[in-house]
Amino acid sequence: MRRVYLDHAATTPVHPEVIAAMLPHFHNSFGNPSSIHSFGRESRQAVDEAREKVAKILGATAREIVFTSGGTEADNLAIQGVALAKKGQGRHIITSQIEHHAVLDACKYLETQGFAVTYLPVNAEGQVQIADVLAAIRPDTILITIMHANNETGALQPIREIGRLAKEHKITFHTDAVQAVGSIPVNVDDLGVDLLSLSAHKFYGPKGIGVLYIRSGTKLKPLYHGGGQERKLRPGTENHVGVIGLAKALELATTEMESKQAKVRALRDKLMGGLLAIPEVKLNGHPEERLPGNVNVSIRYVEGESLILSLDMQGVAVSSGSACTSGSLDPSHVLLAMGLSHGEAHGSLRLTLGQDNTEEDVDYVLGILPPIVLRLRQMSPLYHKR
Amino acid sequence: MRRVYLDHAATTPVHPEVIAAMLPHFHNSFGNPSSIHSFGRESRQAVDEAREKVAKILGATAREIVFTSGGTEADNLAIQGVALAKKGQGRHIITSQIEHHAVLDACKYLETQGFAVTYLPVNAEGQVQIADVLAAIRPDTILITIMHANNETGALQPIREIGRLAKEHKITFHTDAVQAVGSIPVNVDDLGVDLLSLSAHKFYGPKGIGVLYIRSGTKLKPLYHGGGQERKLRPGTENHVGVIGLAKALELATTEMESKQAKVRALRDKLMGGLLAIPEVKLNGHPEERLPGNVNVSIRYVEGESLILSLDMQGVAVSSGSACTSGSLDPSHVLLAMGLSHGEAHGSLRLTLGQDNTEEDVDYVLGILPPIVLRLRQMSPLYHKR
Amino acid sequence: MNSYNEKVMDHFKNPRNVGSMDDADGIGEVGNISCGDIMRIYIKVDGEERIADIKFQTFGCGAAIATSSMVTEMAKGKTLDEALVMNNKDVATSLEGLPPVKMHCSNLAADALHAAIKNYREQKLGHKDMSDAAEAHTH
Amino acid sequence: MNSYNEKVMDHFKNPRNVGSMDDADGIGEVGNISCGDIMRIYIKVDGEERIADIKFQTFGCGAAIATSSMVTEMAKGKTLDEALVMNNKDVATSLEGLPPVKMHCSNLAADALHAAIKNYREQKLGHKDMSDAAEAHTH
Ligand SMILES: Cc1ncc(COP(=O)(O)O)c(C=O)c1O
Ligand SMILES: Cc1ncc(COP(=O)(O)O)c(C=O)c1O
Repeated sequence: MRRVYLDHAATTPVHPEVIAAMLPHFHNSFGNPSSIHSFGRESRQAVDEAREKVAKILGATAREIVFTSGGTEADNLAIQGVALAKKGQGRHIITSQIEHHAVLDACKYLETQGFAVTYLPVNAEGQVQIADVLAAIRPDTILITIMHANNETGALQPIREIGRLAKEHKITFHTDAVQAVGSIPVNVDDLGVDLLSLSAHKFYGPKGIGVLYIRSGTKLKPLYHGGGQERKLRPGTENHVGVIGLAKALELATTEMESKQAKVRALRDKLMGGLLAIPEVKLNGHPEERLPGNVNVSIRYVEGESLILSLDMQGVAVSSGSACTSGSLDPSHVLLAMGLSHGEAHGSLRLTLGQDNTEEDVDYVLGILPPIVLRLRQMSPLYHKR
Repeated sequence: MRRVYLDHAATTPVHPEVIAAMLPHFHNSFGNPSSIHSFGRESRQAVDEAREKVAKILGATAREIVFTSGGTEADNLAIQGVALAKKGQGRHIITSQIEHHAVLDACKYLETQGFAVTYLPVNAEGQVQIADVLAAIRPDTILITIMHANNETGALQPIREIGRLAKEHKITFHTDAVQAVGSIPVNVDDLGVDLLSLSAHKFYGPKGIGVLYIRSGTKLKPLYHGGGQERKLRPGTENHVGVIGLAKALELATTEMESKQAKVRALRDKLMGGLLAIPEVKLNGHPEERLPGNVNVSIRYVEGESLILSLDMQGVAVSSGSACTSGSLDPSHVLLAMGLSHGEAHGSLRLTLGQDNTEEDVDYVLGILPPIVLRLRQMSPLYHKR
Repeated sequence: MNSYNEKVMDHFKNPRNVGSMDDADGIGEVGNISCGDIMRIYIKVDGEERIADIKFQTFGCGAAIATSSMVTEMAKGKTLDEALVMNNKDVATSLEGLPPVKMHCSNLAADALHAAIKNYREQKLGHKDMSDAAEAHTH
Repeated sequence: MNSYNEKVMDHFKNPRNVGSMDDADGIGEVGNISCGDIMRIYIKVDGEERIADIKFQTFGCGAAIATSSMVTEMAKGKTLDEALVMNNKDVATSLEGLPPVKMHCSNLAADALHAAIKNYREQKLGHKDMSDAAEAHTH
């Protein structure tokens, strides 16, 4: 059976060149980077080179790059770390209703610790409004954290504008760029961010490794303590293989990014067009200001998990904002924040393309989806009631 | 040049069979374990199997295994997690002066948060005394955290006895078994621990992955927040490749452990004997109650970093408790806690053998070390003053 | 979500007794859109108060569809009293288990069946007419 | 620790002027055992107050040995006043740099040289005898 992977926002396969870059470091250059003998120095050098590479691509300096175990840890280190460091100055944080759970739940935790959090709404296209950010700023605001691109709808947020605002008001600004990095150009100065999270497994790197960019001068306390690695901000023996893999993956993703992403975008537009041609299917998120690989649609009268399972039976991997895919009772907080009804949210489908997808993949999906939708609709009491 | 790696306590090369077990999951079975399509289910199954395997080896159940990014995170999650969960019941913690910095620094951090910590002394062999533990227990003691085997001297600690004491007094008991797991049998019920940390890279697994065992019923709060993975105790997309590697490495290390470790111990005893035959060299730590691969000696009149560098120039990788290897001014807190003088501590050398070391390796080291020691001694003003 | 077993997947792939009935003797509907599961069951009852025919329509996840399918198979030929004894747990057991998170939220098919039986009995007693009953949501 | 550059490693591998002097005109010692670095420098001074010969003994890390070696090379042939102008930073610069953590703790060789010169001058003035001077620790 043909297998078509259209869930690149969830995770990506590790690129063969990334595997090749990592392999020698498992068994041959395996030293602990903190050891002073040659085995250690080889690893240290590899980590240093990787750090330089990552810094350069993001427009940062090597000292500003802290490796973490992934996006969730980077987000928590940024948010809790700033809160810990600046709680003497104020206890108000601004975020949005559409953040990833790593940001939302870190903020909710801080609410239990005496912080106040404003969760900004979004418009129908899933975008934070700059006027809302401005209105939310208080004298005691210590942190703004707004994601760069949403993981469900791919909707791009006005990071540059928020960056300018944050600077004007001297508020630390973090962006969760986990979905953006590797898909669109990301430069920390251009964006005006103080903190930025990324995660390798979203751009053909390994899982379990990420980065928190920390602009020099930003006040931040570590969440855990130990051997002093990563300038004490993130101690523990360095996962040097992961670091090497992350740097290689970032390099590959950002080399000729424009032409690679133009290809992805063209496929995406074809897929989007085909999906919207199915009756009673509507697009979620902004039609243009979205990640090049993202399509998110609501398919009326059917439920997302059934769609996923039906597609999966024919080899196609996608995801949904349906509650039934998460184990909670409420469907996607992102789609609800955009004003979708529960029915529309339960019937949402996210298809995220990657660099290996082909025109045939898209044709295949557009071929099998309509009969699946029809079959599920015919089974649906809502379809008959309409 | 011959290269002899005698720093297995710092880290180990990933076993070729472990690499082979991980490889297919980078690019083929790469799905996000939280995805419900077949790519995700394959990864979920691999993670579940790995978790079962680890649980079985430790004598635990799968639900009690939480994967972390390594030993440092496991230690911090255990210590800070219990402190957060139980601070209403008491704010006193018992640990020892010879813990790894991951434990010590987590405890020091908690001291800044209103907790009181007792740092137990050790005897001249580097072992915590059970009477000291008993004497330190207070009505408000919520946690005892004592390591299983010390990372510098390999000295084994009386974990079973402490476990019994902790149970009697209904105090949560954590052990940092990062050095023990893979070298000696570790069973959580046998030890009577509620929490146990381990790290794959110490037993021929990959870096950046570890486990916190959490006995069911143990109260613990997470340090960071997000997608709900690992029963919400350690969220973030699972590093499934790391998890698979950890489980495979643990399986390999514990299969025929006794015969493998007997071989290591025999080599170690030969090495130890040879080193102690050099004039004015003394053993640090307990002569028998130590990890099978560990030798730690103090070589009078010379300084550890110079020894490491000199050995490194001839291809031999070892480590030292000298301050000059850590960037701090004080030499190893472990050796000082054992009552060594600054001179002895600065002149310490740790040689830790692994499964791939051979008799030739030992002969080579015993051949090159005496002239190195002699040369450095002749350069040393202390040697001439003696 | 944990994955479904083969039996569940079989009922999801090939649901038994899908459809509606123009001349149903009883119709039951449970669930609501905000939870993401709506199940409607139609029954035809014979002279011995046995379920002679049964159909379902379901909007929902794999578990919702599979349990709906399963309950129709289990109910067919049973007397109404026998059918009323069956509960959601029995349905899950007949499917050889459901993932834990699905046990609560999508395992409502027996409730839908019970609602259909109730609707049938109420009609017989002349308390209600059918169109009303079909709207009676539980859950 | 970051790693040492080639020049440092060269001085560590082949230290210049190692040894002691029975007939030294001045001896200086700095450092102490608790810090892990002790450097002792012996000088022979000629009639023009130039350093005619110099030797060192060092207990310490790579940086301690390399800076000791370097300072002896730099000092040889210099007048005492010229030698007194040299500082620890100059020694590190001549070695083309040291890892940051070593700049403070193990970079004391110029101090040892200065101590030796001081010891020589004190002896000349008859203030102290040599055995005392050798014990005069700084740092
Ligand atoms: C926007 C966003 N933030 C954070 C994360 C968490 O990253 P990780 O899975 O590396 O912990 C993800 C992906 O899971 C994401 O999409
Ligand atoms: C005893 C002990 N505890 C904790 C750690 C930290 O583990 P990791 O390096 O995986 O963070 C180490 C090793 O570095 C160790 O030896």
